[in-house]
Amino acid sequence: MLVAENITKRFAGVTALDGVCLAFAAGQVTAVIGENGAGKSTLMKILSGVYTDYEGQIRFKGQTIRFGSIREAQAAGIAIIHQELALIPYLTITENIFLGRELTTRWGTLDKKAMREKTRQLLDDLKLSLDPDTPVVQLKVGQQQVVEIAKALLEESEVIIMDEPTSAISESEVAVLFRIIADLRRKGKAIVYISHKLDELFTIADRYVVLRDGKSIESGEMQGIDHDSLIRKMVGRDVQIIRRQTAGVTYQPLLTVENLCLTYPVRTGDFQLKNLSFTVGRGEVVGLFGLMGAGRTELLETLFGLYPKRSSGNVRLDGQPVQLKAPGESIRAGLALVPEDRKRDGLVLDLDVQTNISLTALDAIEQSGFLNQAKETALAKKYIHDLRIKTSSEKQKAKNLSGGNQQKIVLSKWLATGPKLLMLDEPTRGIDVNAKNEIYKLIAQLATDGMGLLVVSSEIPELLAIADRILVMSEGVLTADLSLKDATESEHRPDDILKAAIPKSMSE
Amino acid sequence: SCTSRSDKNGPKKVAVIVSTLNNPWFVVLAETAAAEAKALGYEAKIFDSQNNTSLEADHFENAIVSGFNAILLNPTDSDGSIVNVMKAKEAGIPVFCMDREVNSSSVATSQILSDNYSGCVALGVNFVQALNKRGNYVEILGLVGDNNTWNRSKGFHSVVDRYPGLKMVAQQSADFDRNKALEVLESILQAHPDIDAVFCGNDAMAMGAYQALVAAGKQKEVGVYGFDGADDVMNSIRDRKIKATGLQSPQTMAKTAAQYADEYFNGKRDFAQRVPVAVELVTQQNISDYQTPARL
Amino acid sequence: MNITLQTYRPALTRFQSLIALFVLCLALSILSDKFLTVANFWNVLRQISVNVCISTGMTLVVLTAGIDLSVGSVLALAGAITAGLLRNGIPLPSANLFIGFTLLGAIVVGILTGSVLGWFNGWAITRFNLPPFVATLAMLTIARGLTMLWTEGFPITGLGESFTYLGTGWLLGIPVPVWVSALIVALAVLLTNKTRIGRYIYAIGGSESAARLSGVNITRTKLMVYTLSGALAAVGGLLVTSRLDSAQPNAGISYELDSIAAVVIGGASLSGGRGSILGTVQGAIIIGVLNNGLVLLNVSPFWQQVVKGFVILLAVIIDKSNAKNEA
Amino acid sequence: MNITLQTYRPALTRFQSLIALFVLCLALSILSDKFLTVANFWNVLRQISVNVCISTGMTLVVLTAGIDLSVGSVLALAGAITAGLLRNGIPLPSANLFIGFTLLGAIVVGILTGSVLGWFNGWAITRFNLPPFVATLAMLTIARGLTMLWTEGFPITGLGESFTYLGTGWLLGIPVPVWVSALIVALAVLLTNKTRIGRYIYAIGGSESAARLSGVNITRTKLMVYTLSGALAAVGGLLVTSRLDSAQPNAGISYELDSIAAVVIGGASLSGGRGSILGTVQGAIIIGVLNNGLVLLNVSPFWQQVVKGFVILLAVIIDKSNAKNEA
Ligand SMILES: Nc1ncnc2c1ncn2[C@@H]1O[C@H](COP(=O)(O)OP(=O)(O)OP(=O)(O)O)[C@@H](O)[C@H]1O
Ligand SMILES: Nc1ncnc2c1ncn2[C@@H]1O[C@H](COP(=O)(O)OP(=O)(O)OP(=O)(O)O)[C@@H](O)[C@H]1O
Ligand SMILES: O[C@@H]1[C@H](O)[C@H](O)CO[C@H]1O
Ligand SMILES: [Mg+2]
Ligand SMILES: [Mg+2]
Repeated sequence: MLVAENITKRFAGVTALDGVCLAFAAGQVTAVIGENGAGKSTLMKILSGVYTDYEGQIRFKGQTIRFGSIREAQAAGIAIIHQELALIPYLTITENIFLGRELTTRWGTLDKKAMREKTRQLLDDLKLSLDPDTPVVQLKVGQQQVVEIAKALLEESEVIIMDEPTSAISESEVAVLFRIIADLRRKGKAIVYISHKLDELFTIADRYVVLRDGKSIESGEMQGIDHDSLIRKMVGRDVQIIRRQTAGVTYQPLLTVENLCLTYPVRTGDFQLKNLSFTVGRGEVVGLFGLMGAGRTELLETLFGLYPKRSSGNVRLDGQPVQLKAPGESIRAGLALVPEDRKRDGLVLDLDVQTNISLTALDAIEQSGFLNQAKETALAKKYIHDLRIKTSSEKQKAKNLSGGNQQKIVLSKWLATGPKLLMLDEPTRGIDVNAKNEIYKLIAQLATDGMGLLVVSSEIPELLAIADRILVMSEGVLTADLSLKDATESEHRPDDILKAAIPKSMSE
Repeated sequence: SCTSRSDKNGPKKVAVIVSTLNNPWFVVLAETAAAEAKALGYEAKIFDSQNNTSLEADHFENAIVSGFNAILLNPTDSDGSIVNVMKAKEAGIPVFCMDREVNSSSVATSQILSDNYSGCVALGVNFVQALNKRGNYVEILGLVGDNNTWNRSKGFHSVVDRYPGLKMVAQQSADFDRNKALEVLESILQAHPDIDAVFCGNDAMAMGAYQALVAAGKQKEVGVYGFDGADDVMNSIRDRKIKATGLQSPQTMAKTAAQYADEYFNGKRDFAQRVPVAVELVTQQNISDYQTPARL
Repeated sequence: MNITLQTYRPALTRFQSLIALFVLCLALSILSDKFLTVANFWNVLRQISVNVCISTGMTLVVLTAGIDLSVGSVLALAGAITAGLLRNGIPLPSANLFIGFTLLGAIVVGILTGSVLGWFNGWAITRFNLPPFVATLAMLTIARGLTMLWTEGFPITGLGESFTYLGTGWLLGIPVPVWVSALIVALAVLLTNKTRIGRYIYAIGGSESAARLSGVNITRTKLMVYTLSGALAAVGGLLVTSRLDSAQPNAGISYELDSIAAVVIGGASLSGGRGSILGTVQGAIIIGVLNNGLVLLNVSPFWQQVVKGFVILLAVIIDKSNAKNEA
Repeated sequence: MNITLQTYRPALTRFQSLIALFVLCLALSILSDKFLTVANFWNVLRQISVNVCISTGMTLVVLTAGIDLSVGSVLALAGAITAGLLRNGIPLPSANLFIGFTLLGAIVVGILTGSVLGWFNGWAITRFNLPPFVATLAMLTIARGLTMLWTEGFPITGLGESFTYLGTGWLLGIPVPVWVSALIVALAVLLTNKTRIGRYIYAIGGSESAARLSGVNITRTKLMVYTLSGALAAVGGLLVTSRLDSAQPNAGISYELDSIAAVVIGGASLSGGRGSILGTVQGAIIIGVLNNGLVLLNVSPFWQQVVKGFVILLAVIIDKSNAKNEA
């Protein structure tokens, strides 16, 4: 249905796509796979009319076309869910979904009622129980992603491109999405599906195409291909995930949390976190699972001192009390937090790699009151080397790096503080398998070196791969504390974890 | 129309509406008027129009609503202020103009004016004599959107332009501002190091111009002329630093206006429409006739 | 529970900025018996009508994350052009001709002038990707210069009763400028709340890249917004000119600050995407009431500025602290 | 290939904004033989020194995504206070005492005044989470009112030769105000590039939330930045006062626009995180050269504003288009 022929796209200094040839068939789900920076999103932006200057040809339903604008592509029947959330924060869900395609009454004014109704329908289909009039800024990332999906489904389209639609949503929503994809496939739509979560591809995709370094490498049927060979095609070599062997190890307590509470900002009587008590051991990797909105992010942020006025409880790190008063104090106490939204909270995108890395560790490069350039560069180079960060130089702006490499910079800046306890919130979101694996190895290494790690993830397999123990949260309460010492235990864990994660109000 | 008169028993209220307080000359005008009105037993309040005729219109409306009985006005603009004065007239409130006139002979009760044009004619005559009809000079204008600027400039040129030996090498604006005049003349002196005189639209600019000449070491060769009779300039004339200025006496105008209001309250109605207060030419020759003013 | 809270929020937000206004009016009514009179009520409304016109346009610009510093100069030029055409028409000495202008013709040309200057702002901003601050600052200077050139520094006066009716007349017991500004506000409320363009304006300010990805024509929307801002500044210029029966070459100086203040006090964010026309109107009323009240009370002009500054601070703090309770 | 280009980029960027300046200077040198002279060189530098002081502080504020509209009024108040103390000291009639001030004492109090007002801006902004535009707009009004109250509307004149040396003297062949502003620039370059606070300033402007999570004390940094802006405006006030040997109550009116213009023309983004002190200096020089050149060419005051507006537009367009070629 949609064919790309010899597409080449250059940005100043970078060739993002180099003679790519691909085809997407009606009634099929085609997975586009490739490492971070392989050119997947760029290609999709060309197919959907975002970029209009490129070399090569696009054929759609047999005819050569060249979209002059996003609108033209939309009108021709190509819908896209962008990788970066493309929502307007202070507009409502309805307003976002209909942006650029508003329904009007016969007076030419907006038909708010009809749009609200349609939105309610879409949200119902996607099992998102939210008022269509809610401003998007009040939604969690995951909910925003569902809104993006709704936006793409608004109009009947022939081709639906989904660029990492599930990077922020939980398994139940993934299931809903897959049901909808299956529907669309039945209706003969061509679906282009991009995801770094390879397991998903095996569930949903019919075919795959591989991009590597801006070139199309190969394509084929998903049938009969396995996980490892898929990775090999993508990366060009083998990648193995090896679980750390920790059976029989006992841990000295490092972090002890007792009765940690966090009240709601408005309804002060009510709690966002209720009486949480747990420990993290020295050298231990503790996973933290929960469904969207369970309160995991709030837990990490509270420990990091972001809610001084609303939090209470007794927290000790290495025997010393942690005040929960300001990030600066938490850092001094030995805590570090790799935040969930790395672009907004983790990095200053306009600054270069080296400045981002040193931001938390200025003490180390300060000399008689002034920052020492040489020391700073050395610090950055050390982490660029140790973590194998792919960047043209330490002077490159953070925003020009791929997601995985950006995440490594965030890691670097926290490792540079020499923390005792490292908290990671969704550390592998949107990151390719290869980079993911490197981050897993790093986590294991840090634990082995004696650091405590508290890792939030929405992917159970990920936690099973890296954690020594898994805490489960639901509605601000700890509902399970499961150790993962041996393989047999691991087998039952997914069920136990999910059971603990589902809120009581929902299961009733 | 909708006028509410103030209480019969309380003292009458006099509004002093002045074009701007961002200039000491007008501060003197306003404060003298208010002080004189108080001395005569009235309540007085100063309104600052900030050189904005529209804001002046607001002040008129507010003054009328809040029951002022007379207005001493220093208009922002001779034409633009007419409607404002008219409004007061319709509300039965007498308006006495000070310093600047409104271009209508039938709206204000009386106008006590200083004549910028004639004052600068006199200055121009002095200027021509001092330069002996020959030489290059620079003119520094006030705010280009202010009609006093042009009245002064025109009065000056009505004389000076008749002498072909006098050549204006540069004409620039410095917004009546001392600092701007300093900077503008500094730059002009780069292009025209050989000038003989600077004519400035007011005394603040004359001071700034003088300082630029001092910095360039040319204060002896180049004569500076101002307008207003401000403290600084009067002293500088006494010290032989500045050549001449046109002295307009804000105190006289303000006091006269307040006294007229008093007479009005006491029943007088036949005021002269225009009461000119002469602008006096002050030079290094006649400066000894003037005492150091208290404050200007 | 979560959902109910969010549903109530917009309603609460709308009341917030009124609180500061209410407190201000209450205080003034206690302090001066002249404040709460019918005459003074119309007074205040008439006095703010120019700022309301300008600030309506400014709100649109600010909603797109822009700024328009040129409104004061554009106001002056438009007023001067209409006044000049009304008084003198366009003499064409070479052809020995003279083009006279009807009232309507002169008004239309004045508003067109404002629109063209506004459009030029938008063009410079979108075509060369200039920061709106710089582009409109340049226009502030340019339009002021053009005003001086057109008027030669002198006011243009004596424009006839039918023209002054616009700024000074009454219609059905309400001052004409209040009608004009109310009409503009009503249209702008419609535009922002009920039309596509309104949506696009909010969307661009909220996230320009997201709006672009949704197919919104950024260039066209911005051009339109700046053009509107210029046109509304021109309407403000007509009101000022008509009220004074005179076009002042230095009219409108520093109006941009008053106008942006109204927009920001009205709750808009200078980084775009948040704010509303009605909020801005409240902001303009707060400033107007404050100016009026300080004059009614016997505050000396020097103290007035100090008091005004603190009251503005207080007004915004009251608003903010209410807003915080909700958030 | 990729890497080499990106490594060269910073070097190229630094040259960009110089291009507009260069073109401007070239044009002026051709149009006037007086432009490229040593005397005029010092002239221009002396004339921009006040703006450079203010704009250095403004750059810091803008880098944190803030704005400071109060600089002009703060300049006036600080100048007036120093002048008043120098002339009159503080008489304490009740105790029949009189506090005289030394030159240094009066200068220190002047700068302290600026710092306190700046600190107050920062306090209002951080404590109540006010938009900087509103908080500093209120201060613009307040400080102007205080200046009027302190001076009673009259200039304070005759401050003595040792004081006027600051604004008019020469040292080693260079005007003293140029030394002062150069020193301030040098310190600010150090601060922004070589110290922790400089890093914090850029980080806050780039992403306030990322800075907070990195342990940066946002409140303290902002307080410091606004305090510095106030202090530097005060230094500007001392220079102006000393140059004129007189503190003018209306000094500094609308300086905020010139200053923000220098910052933005110098390449800073009003949304924070991007810009540099040296860029701002270039912006200030462009504005200064332009003002100087228009007077040298004796462009009529009416045309001057029009020309100035267009040249500013052009200058920024040249910069931008170069920036684009690089990006
Ligand atoms: N606007 C741009 N300007 C310059 N370079 C760009 C731009 N957008 C993308 N690139 C570069 O083009 C290449 C391809 O990027 P693209 O976003 O298509 O990768 P991707 O396969 O979608 O990666 P990911 O899995 O991380 O989403 C990368 O090297 C990227 O740095
Ligand atoms: N804007 C908001 N308004 C109201 N409640 C909110 C808002 N944001 C979060 N919450 C509530 O805060 C709680 C915890 O959210 P949190 O972000 O910590 O969850 P999480 O487990 O980290 O989820 P995610 O995987 O989406 O990050 C939830 O009860 C959620 O409903
Ligand atoms: O007379 C005054 C003063 O000269 C002032 O400096 C400018 O305006 C004039 O009206
Ligand atoms: Mg991508
Ligand atoms: Mg989370």
